[in-house]
Formats: sequence, structure tokens, C-alpha cells
Amino acid sequence: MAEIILREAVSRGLREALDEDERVFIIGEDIGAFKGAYAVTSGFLDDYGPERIIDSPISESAIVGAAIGAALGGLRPIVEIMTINFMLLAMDQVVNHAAKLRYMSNGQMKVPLVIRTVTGGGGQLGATHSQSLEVWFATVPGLKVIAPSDPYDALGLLRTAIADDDPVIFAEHALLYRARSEVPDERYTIPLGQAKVKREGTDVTLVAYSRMVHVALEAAAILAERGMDAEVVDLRTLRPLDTDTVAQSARKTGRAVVVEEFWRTGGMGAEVASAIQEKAFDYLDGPVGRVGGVEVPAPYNGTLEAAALPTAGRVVETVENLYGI
Amino acid sequence: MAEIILREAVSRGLREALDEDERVFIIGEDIGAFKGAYAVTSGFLDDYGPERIIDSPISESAIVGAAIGAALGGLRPIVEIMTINFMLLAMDQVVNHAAKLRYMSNGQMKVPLVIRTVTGGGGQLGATHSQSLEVWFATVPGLKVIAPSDPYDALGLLRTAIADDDPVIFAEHALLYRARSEVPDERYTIPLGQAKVKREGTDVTLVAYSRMVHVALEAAAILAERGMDAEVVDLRTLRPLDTDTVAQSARKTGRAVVVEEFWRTGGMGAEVASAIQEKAFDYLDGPVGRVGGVEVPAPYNGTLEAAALPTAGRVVETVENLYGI
Amino acid sequence: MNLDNGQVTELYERMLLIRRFEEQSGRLYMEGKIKGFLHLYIGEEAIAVGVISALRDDDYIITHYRDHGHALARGMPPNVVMAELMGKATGSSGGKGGSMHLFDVRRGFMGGHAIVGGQLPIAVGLALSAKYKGEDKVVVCFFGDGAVNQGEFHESLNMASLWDLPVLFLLENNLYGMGTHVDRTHAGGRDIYMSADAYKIPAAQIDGMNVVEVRETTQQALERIRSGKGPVFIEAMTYRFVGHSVQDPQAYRDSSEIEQWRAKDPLDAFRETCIAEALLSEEETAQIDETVRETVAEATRFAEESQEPSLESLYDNVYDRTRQV
Amino acid sequence: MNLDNGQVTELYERMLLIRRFEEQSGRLYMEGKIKGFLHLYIGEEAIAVGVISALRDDDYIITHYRDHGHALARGMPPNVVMAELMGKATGSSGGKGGSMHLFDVRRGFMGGHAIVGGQLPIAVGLALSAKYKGEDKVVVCFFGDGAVNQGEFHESLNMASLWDLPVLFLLENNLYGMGTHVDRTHAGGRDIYMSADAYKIPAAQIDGMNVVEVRETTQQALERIRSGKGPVFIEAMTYRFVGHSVQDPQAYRDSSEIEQWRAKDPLDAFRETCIAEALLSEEETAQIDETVRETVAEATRFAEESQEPSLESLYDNVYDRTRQV
Ligand SMILES: Cc1ncc(C[n+]2csc(CCOP(=O)(O)OP(=O)(O)O)c2C)c(N)n1
Ligand SMILES: Cc1ncc(C[n+]2csc(CCOP(=O)(O)OP(=O)(O)O)c2C)c(N)n1
Ligand SMILES: [Mg+2]
Ligand SMILES: [Mg+2]
Repeated sequence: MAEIILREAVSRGLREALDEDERVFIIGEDIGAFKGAYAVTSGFLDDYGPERIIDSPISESAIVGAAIGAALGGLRPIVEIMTINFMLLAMDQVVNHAAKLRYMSNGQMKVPLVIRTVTGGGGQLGATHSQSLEVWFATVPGLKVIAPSDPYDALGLLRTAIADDDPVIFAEHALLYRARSEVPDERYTIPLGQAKVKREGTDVTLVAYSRMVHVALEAAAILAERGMDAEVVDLRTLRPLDTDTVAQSARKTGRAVVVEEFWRTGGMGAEVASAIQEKAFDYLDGPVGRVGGVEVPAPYNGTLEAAALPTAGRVVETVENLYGI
Repeated sequence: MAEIILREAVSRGLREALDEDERVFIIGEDIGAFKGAYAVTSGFLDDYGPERIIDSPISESAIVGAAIGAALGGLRPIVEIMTINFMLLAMDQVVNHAAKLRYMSNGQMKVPLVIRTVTGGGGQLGATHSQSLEVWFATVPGLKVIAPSDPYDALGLLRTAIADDDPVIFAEHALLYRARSEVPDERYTIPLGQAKVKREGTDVTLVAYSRMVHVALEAAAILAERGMDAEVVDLRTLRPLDTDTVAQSARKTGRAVVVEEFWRTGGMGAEVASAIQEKAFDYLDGPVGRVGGVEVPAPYNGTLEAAALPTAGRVVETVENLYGI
Repeated sequence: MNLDNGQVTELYERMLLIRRFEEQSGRLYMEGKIKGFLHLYIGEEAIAVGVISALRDDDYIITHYRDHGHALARGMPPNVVMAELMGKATGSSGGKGGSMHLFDVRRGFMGGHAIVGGQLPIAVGLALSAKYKGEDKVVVCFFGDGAVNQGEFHESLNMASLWDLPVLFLLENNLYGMGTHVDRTHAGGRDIYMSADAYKIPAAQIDGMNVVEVRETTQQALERIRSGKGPVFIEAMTYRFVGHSVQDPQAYRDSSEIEQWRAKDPLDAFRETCIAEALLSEEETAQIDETVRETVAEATRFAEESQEPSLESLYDNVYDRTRQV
Repeated sequence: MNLDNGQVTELYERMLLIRRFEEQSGRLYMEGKIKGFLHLYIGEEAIAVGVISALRDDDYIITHYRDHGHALARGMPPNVVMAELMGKATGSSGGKGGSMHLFDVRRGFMGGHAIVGGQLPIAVGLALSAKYKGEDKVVVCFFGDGAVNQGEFHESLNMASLWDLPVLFLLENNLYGMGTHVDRTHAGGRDIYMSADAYKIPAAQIDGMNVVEVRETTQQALERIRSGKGPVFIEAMTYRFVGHSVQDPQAYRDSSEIEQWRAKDPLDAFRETCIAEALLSEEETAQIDETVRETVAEATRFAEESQEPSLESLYDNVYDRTRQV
């Protein structure tokens, strides 16, 4: 057991897969000679060679399409798309091909493919580079979507993703690469579709994923000072989505607020809030709240950007406004 | 006042715009010589010539990108993307460019652009050709999204869309082109962001848009026979979204079910249900229900496809299960 | 001709099977027994048959939505294809795929892809898998003149050439993408094969109405590809004798143009040559005609008598385990 | 040299301004006063200055995220650019755009686009608007060698040529896209300009380190374009003397390669020629140096002393009316 950072957890998961299974290779932009835009694949080119660490042209659509083809040919590709914003160029391959081939071929085909990508805002990269589009992928039958909040979950879920026989989107938050947690030396995996209670509490449920888990935990600490004991649930995988754990917590606390970076309208908050009221209506003291990104393209300026993203303060405020303490 | 079909309403709106404003032109695949995949632009090439009715190569991304550029250059382009499924190839231009240029340039730029496209399933076109992706666009700040259910709304909203100085997605349902309604001869427009009560009722609110409005009305008729008086609200525009009208109806009836074609997880139903419980929690008799597409890629077989789409029967069943009559 | 009598018979029979099969599916569409979109291959038979007859059993084939010809040329049982067109449980995808989405993975027939251009990067990936595993396979990727203008064409040719992958890019230039003539969509004009220069891919333009020429050029290309020298590009000039899909009135072209091309019917041409060269007798062709008619009749019977898929099958094969979301 | 003294001074001063501005912005980044991504134009100054000095005031310019050089060459006030880099209210986008998203629409400077390849179709559309309106404008579209492999490159060149649009495609081939050498990303190798053949676009490769050659080739191209003959493609060979972005350790290339190219410094080369040809004196260059230093210092002062944008401005310019969603 040692404390490691998230970047290292992902690197370790990738190395294991490369070591254990000849069919695994990685393809992406600048993952080799440049060592990865976020340095996750640093050293990989030297260790595994250019056949397995493939620096590709800047052709997101063909990168994903080629990975699909390689998966159909019996390999187990791992794609790195530098940031989730660039997935907009590969949407057709992801949504109309990867997600649908198993179904349209009635099980003749499978697409064991992991697309790792970097999500989220907060780095002052401006509107084109700061989105949280994993939410869209979480609506697509045929896809699975993972968005871990710490190294332990990242490694356990990445192992599961790589072993999975369906296409998985694995979204790593740009600001979490230095997040730390204890990670066992022995091998463990985490099944998809299981949310995790990160903090137990009795008065209100805060639901979040990825970086917003940390914001929710911060909010919980503030709320605790004010006499409110918050439970924090980390979704971890967005599809399959574990609404049972969330609803169970909401039944216990009678109150829930969902926190996410995606724009508030139509985000995971909408899905989770809807599911909570469906499954726990009679237990609720009031409406399920949602704290999401402000409905603007991400501004570059740091103060404006911070104002556009959920903060512990905004979460606390929402809890207080809704449940009047 | 005459009864016309939706195809004709859209054609009329386009012709008016071409007639009245030299800056308006239409670009898309097979809109000219082929007369449009859904025949909306039939006759246009002869009447307006190839400079204003531009048959483009099959290059969805460049079509939208070029339209953005033309809008920046002072024109008012109308794009036809043959079906919304092919928008997957133009996502980057729509989401990272059209939607963001005004903001990123701080108002120096505007993108007056209408993208007309065909949405929905039910035509046995299979998984790649049957999606309802307007839902995703409705989550994007900078875009506006319209999805009319009848000729009257289609024409009134199309006029508004074309006059708008921001990018608008205008989604026409493939199965509604022959839908009829009365349309005044004199000019009228319909503002964006106003839902319409299509049927007044007191016992339950059914919320829908596009083709599902007709399904909701059918369900209302069945419910009426069973002694339940349903109110049907047509969203008409998905962004801006008129949650006030919806919430007001829910406050009145105390019950609500949202009906849509998009997969249930993360669809408009999630957003609308969340908004209803936020705005009308204390008036609700039970949870807001959602009837959406079944969580599978669309199957080709007609029986399976029908089973994957919401029907009046499923809506009635959901109402009865939730509110126990 | 470098063909023995057996080969001649096989080529002719296969072309005739496609012709009769397509005529029959057109009729069944008119009778409402086939639904959705139906794109016939009539006029282009020499390409699928010429190319695919040159392949080995373990090679891969991937194509677009106009796919019946390629499927039948590869030896997919007509019964199974016809059942799929009718959406039956006995169809190649149990009725889930339909005309545009045929698959027969056991025969290396990797689909049937309905998004124009979408199959090209997947072909590159299949080839990547072959090279990665040291398999001596070639991937033949069929696509139309309309697909050439998609970005994925460019990205795919670049990748395939860059990495010396075993792909045969097989352009079926039938002069039209839906109703738009290639002269109005491709800046390089009709000689699309010259585009391959930009990627340093050797290319040839051939008579796609001549099955022998198609087969022989393919053989040469395969030899080069199998020697590890990377992709080859073949442009086969052809014409579809019928509309883009079954319900296309073909307003965009003159019947005289159609007549001109019908005079080059690949079946007539081949039969006449074979008879002239005494490779086939009138009796033999009559016999083949008879066999083919019986095969098509049997396929129709089989499909008509087959069961509809069960409602439960709706949920199968979204993921590797049933009903998992 | 076909230049008078005034022109020589202007070219030199503009190149030097870019150089010093970039050096200064690099320093400010290190001091934490500029955030996000910062891509410097050092080494490539001759291209922006040579090309843009040949334009008319009403021509359009559009470029990628490495955009400071083009902005300054077009005459965007250094104060405003520097203020934008620092995210200030006085910046060109009020701090909302940042380094990658500069805009100055009044000067026809249409951005600053951060999605690789995304500006190409927009350039086509701007040109379409010019031709449609009968304006005598040319659009210069700058992009890098990495962008060439994006599908949009292909789609855009095809459209521009097909419709004879007034676009000058200006490829800045600095041999690398991030850390990946062009030899490993482009199948056609380093002579990318030959790709233009496929679209029947006349093309030339020039020395991008020689401002006079760049200017003169541009003048010839503009003449042809203005005569209505459609697009022209120029590939300017260059090199960035610094990392891809400020924090790039450049592990992917040898310092000897950098040194080799630094020996061709476009500023040194031009200054030496001018002095040799007595178009500039040592005193004059010293004077220019002084002026430029003062301009950059003033820009820094201006930016540092400017206000942060107000929090309310967060909501401005999402749509044409403030705060409308
Ligand atoms: C991305 C995308 N855009 C548009 C369409 C609609 N569409 C289907 S076939 C077709 C024409 C394709 O022409 P071509 O590639 O020449 O093939 P052909 O039909 O002539 O065999 C079009 C535009 C589509 N299926 N996918
Ligand atoms: C679609 C997309 N993919 C990837 C990136 C990340 N990225 C930014 S710059 C760059 C390299 C571009 O190289 P080139 O076009 O040669 O321009 P240069 O930086 O050399 O000026 C990459 C991959 C991006 N911004 N957009
Ligand atoms: Mg064609
Ligand atoms: Mg470069």
C-alpha cells in the first residue's frame, strides 16, 4: 500500500495491460515522443516501442475509427484523445459505430475499446478546451463511461475498463492528475456501476463525480461546521449509473443535491435528480437540488472561470436555500 | 387560413426568407437537383438558382463550418443537414465554433445561422439513422433548439429562427412532414422559449415535443376515457426551455409525465422532471414520470422498433403506475 | 482471359445472383415487405464479384450501405440476407440491422455501414490489426464517389499509407452521390484515383463494368499489398442503373444517360465475351439463370416463412451481457 | 528587393515587435501573469508579416491558436493583445478569449481558433460570403502542418476549389505538430504543398524564413485569387525556435536541430540583407529596437494596470441579448 497520484495510477494500469496482454496497444496524439500531453504515457515509447505506442496524426475521427477496426480484428486498443473537447471530431465513430456495432450485428461483433481522455475546466484554457462532455456519452446505449475522483478508483476502474468487451470512455480530470490516495500493491478491480459513499452523513446527500467529489467533500466540511451532516456519494461510473446507492442515501437523509461541472441544463444532475425523486419521492423533504456549471461557454479569465464552476460555497448555499438551515 | 402539411410550412418559411433577404441562402447535400432528401426544397433550385441553393459535397463538418464563415461574413445561411445523425460529423463546428464565437470574441462576432435537420425514429432506418440528438444541443450555451410538432408552430418558429442573430438548430421529425394544421395566410411569428398548452386538463400534465406531442395527445384521449383529464404541454423549443409553463401546469395537476423519443437516460425528460420538482415540489402528488426511448440502439425490425419507442399505451401505463388509478 | 470454365461460371453466376436478388428485393420493397431505405446494386455487379473473387477466405471486406452485392459476392447465404431485409429472426442480424447494416463476421464481411465514409477508418484499423498480429490478410474497403469528400477519406488514406497497412481502397465511382454528380462535388473531377498521389498510394482507374478487368487489377493490387508495400487504390468506373434508393424518381439525370450505361451492362458484356470465347454455352447460361432464379425464390420463401424476432430480443447485444445498461 | 525604405522599416519593425512581444509574454507566463496555454510564434515571424503586409485592409485573416504573430502583424494594438493574454477587461475579448482566441473583427482578424483544423471551413465560408456579395476580398487562412491531417483540411480545400473561392491557404510548416515530426504524420512527407494537386489548387513551397519571398509569393497569389481563379496554396517552411507551448521541454528533438534553424533567424537574415543593400542603417535598426522595446513595455504596463473584468460580464455575449438562455 502506497500513496500515489492519479497520473501514476493510470500509468500503472496501462503498463499492466501492456505487460499482460500482447493485444493491448495505445494510440493517440503525442503519446510517444512527446510523452503525452498530460505525461501519462511518459516512458512508454522506450519501454514498449512504436508498434504498441502509436503516435498518430491529428485525425481524431480516424484514430477512433482505426481503434474500432483494430478491436474488430481481435486487438484491445486503448485510445488517448488529448482532451474530451476533441472528441467532438470523433463523435460519429464513437456514437454511430463503436456503440452500435454489437447491436446492429446482433452480437457477431464486439468492440473492446477504451478511450481515455481528459475532461473538465478550471485550467483557464478557454471555452473550446474546458468542457465536460462525458455527460453526453453517458446517454448512449452501447457505451460505458467512467470518471474517477481518486487514484484508487482510477486504477481499479481502469483495469475493469480494459478487461471489458465493450467500448468504454474513461474521463480523467485535468486538475486531478496530482490527486493522491492510498493504492494497494496487490491487484484489485472495481466493478462498473457502483457508486461509493465517500463520507457518511444523515442530513443531506451530496452526489458528485470526478473533481466535484472534492468540492462536495469540502462543502460537507463547511456544512458540518454549521451543524449539518452531509453524506457524499461519488458516482464513479456514469453509465451504468448506480441510482440505487444514490436513492438509498436520499431515502436516509431526505435531501439531495447533485454537483457537476457540466452546464446545469441537461447534465448528470438532471438524470440523478430525476432518478432520486422517482425512487425516493416519499422520503424527500424538498426538491432535489442541482449545482452545475453556469450556462456560459468557459471564460479564460480566472476569476470569471471560477465563478462559472461549482464551488463548495455554491453547494452550501444551495443546500441552505433548499432546506433552509 | 388554410390547412397545410408541415413540409409545406417549412418550405414556405424558407421561400419567404429567400424572397425577402438577399443575404439568405441554403446549403446542404442534395437540396438542389435531387430536391431534398425529404423534398422540402423541391423546386428551389429552379426558382433561386445555384448561387442561393447550394448543393454541397458530402462534408458535414465543412458545410457547417462554411456556413459559420458565411454568417461571419454578413450572410444569413440556412443549412440543411440531411438527418440529425449526420450532425455527429459536424459536432465540433456546431459546439466549439458556432456556439462559442460570440462569447469568445466578447460580442465582436455573431453567427446568425439556422441548421435545419431531420430527427427521430419510427421509419425503420436502423440504429445509425434513427436518433433524436437535438437533446444534446439543448444543453449547449450559445445554441438555440427548436423542435415543432405541427405546421403552425413550424412556420412561426422558423421565421423567428431565421430572424435570430444566434445559431439555431431546427429539428423536423421525419414522420411529421405530412402532419397537418391550419396556418394563417398573414404573417405571424412565435417567440422562442414559450411552451404551448395543446390540451387543457386538471389531473395530470403530459409534457412532450415534436412527434411525441401527438403520442401524448393520444394518451390523453385514452386517459379521458378512463376518467383522467390530462393537460398536454408542447415544449416547442428545447433551448431556451420554458419550464415555467410546464411547472405551472404541474402545480395545477399535481402530476406530470414527460414523453420523448431520446433514450430515457439523460434526455429532456430528465431536465424537465428535475425542473418540475424544483419549481413545483410542494404541489406534487408523486414523482414526475418519464417515458423515453428504450435504452437500445434502434432496431430495424418494425415490431422491435415500435417497442423501443414511446407509445400512447406506455404513457398511459406510466401515468397509471405512478398515480395509481 | 485467364479464367478456367469453373471460374467463369462462378463469376457469371455470382453476378447474376446479385442482379436477380436486387430485382426481387426491389419488388418486395414495393410490396411493403422490406422497409426503411433500400439501395440496390444493379449495374455495379462486376465490381463486387470481380474484387471479392480475387480474395482469400481470411481477408476482410468492409463496405457502405449499398451492401447486398458485396455480401452475396462474399458468399453470404441469400436466405439470410433476404431474411435480414425483411427484418426476420433468421436474418444475419436477427432483423436488427436491415439492408444498410449487413454483417457476416465468420466470412470476414465486416459490414454494411450507413454513415457515408464511416467504414474507411475502420478498414484502416482492421488492417492495423492484421499487420500487428503478423497476419497475411488484406482489407478491401468499398466506398462511393460521394464518400471521397468526407474528411475521414483523407484521414484514412493518410494513416494507411503512413503505416504501410494492407488495405485495398476500392472506389465505386458511379458518378453520383444520391442526385449530385461527381463533377459538382469533387474538385479533382472524375479522375478521383489521382487524389491517391497526395498520400503516395499507387492508384489505377479501371472499367468497373468489366468483371475480368476488375478481377485482374485486384489480383495485382493484392500481390503488392501482401508483399508489405502498403495500400493500393482502385477506382472502378461504373453506374447504378436504378435510383439511389428504391423511391428515387431520378429527376437529376436524363434517361438517355441511363440508356447509354445500360448498354454496357456488365452481365451482358461478360456473357457475350464468354460465349464468343466458348467459355460458356447458351445452355449453360440458361442453366445458371434457372439456378439463380430458384435461389432467389427460395431466399424469398425462406424469408417470408421465417419468424419475426421475439420482443425479448430487443434487449440482446447492447452489451456483452444481456439487459445490462 | 522590390521594397522602399518605408516598407522595409515596417516589415522589420513588425517582425521585431512580434519577437519581443513573444519573449515578453513567455516571461509573463513564467511569472504567472498569463495562464492557460501559451503558444509562441518565435522563429516564424517572417510568415505572418510577409503575408499580411501584402493584404488590403478589407481582406480577412483567420488562423489557429498560435495567433499572436498574425494579430500583431495585422495591426492589432499590442496593448489590447497583452491585456487579453492577462485576461483583463481591456483585452480584445474582455478577458474571455485568452491567448488562443484572439479576435479583432474591425481589422478583419477573424481569430484565433484553438481546435486544430477548425478554422479551415470557416475560412471557406468567409470566402463564400465575399464571392456571394461580389466583394473583392481575399481570405488568408493560416494553419500548421499538424492540421493538414484533419478531415476538415480535405473538405475545405475541396469546397474552396470546387466553388472557385478567394482563399489563400497558408501552411506554416514548422515540421512539428506538438512533438510529432511531420515525417511521422503526413504520408506525403514534407512537401505538403503537393497535396493541393488533388484539388486542382495551384501551390508553391517557399522559404518561410525570408520575409521578402513570403511577401512576394503572397502578392502573386493574391493577384491570381482576386482575378477570380479560385484558391491558392502556399507552404512556408519554417521552424519554431521554442517549445510547442511555454512548458514544453522539447524532449522530441535535438538542440542541434534547433541551432541549425536558429542560424536562419528571419530577423537576422532580413536585417543583414537590408543593411547590406543599404535599405536600413545600423542606427535605424537600433532605433527600431528601441521603439519596439518601448511598445512592449507599454503593452505590459497597460495590461498589468488594467482592471479585471467585472463578475457580471460573465453572462454577456452568450446570446445577442444579455443573460438570455
Ligand atoms: C455522413 C452521411 N451523410 C449523408 C448521408 C446520406 N447519404 C446516404 S448515401 C449518400 C450518397 C453517397 O454516395 P456515394 O458515396 O457515391 O455512394 P453511392 O450511393 O453512389 O453508391 C448520402 C448523401 C449519410 N448516410 N451519411
Ligand atoms: C482537434 C484538436 N486536436 C488536438 C489538439 C491539441 N493540439 C494543439 S496544437 C497541436 C499541434 C498542431 O500542430 P500544427 O498544426 O503543426 O501547428 P503548430 O503548433 O506547429 O503551429 C495539437 C495536437 C487540438 N487543439 N485540437
Ligand atoms: Mg456514387
Ligand atoms: Mg507545426
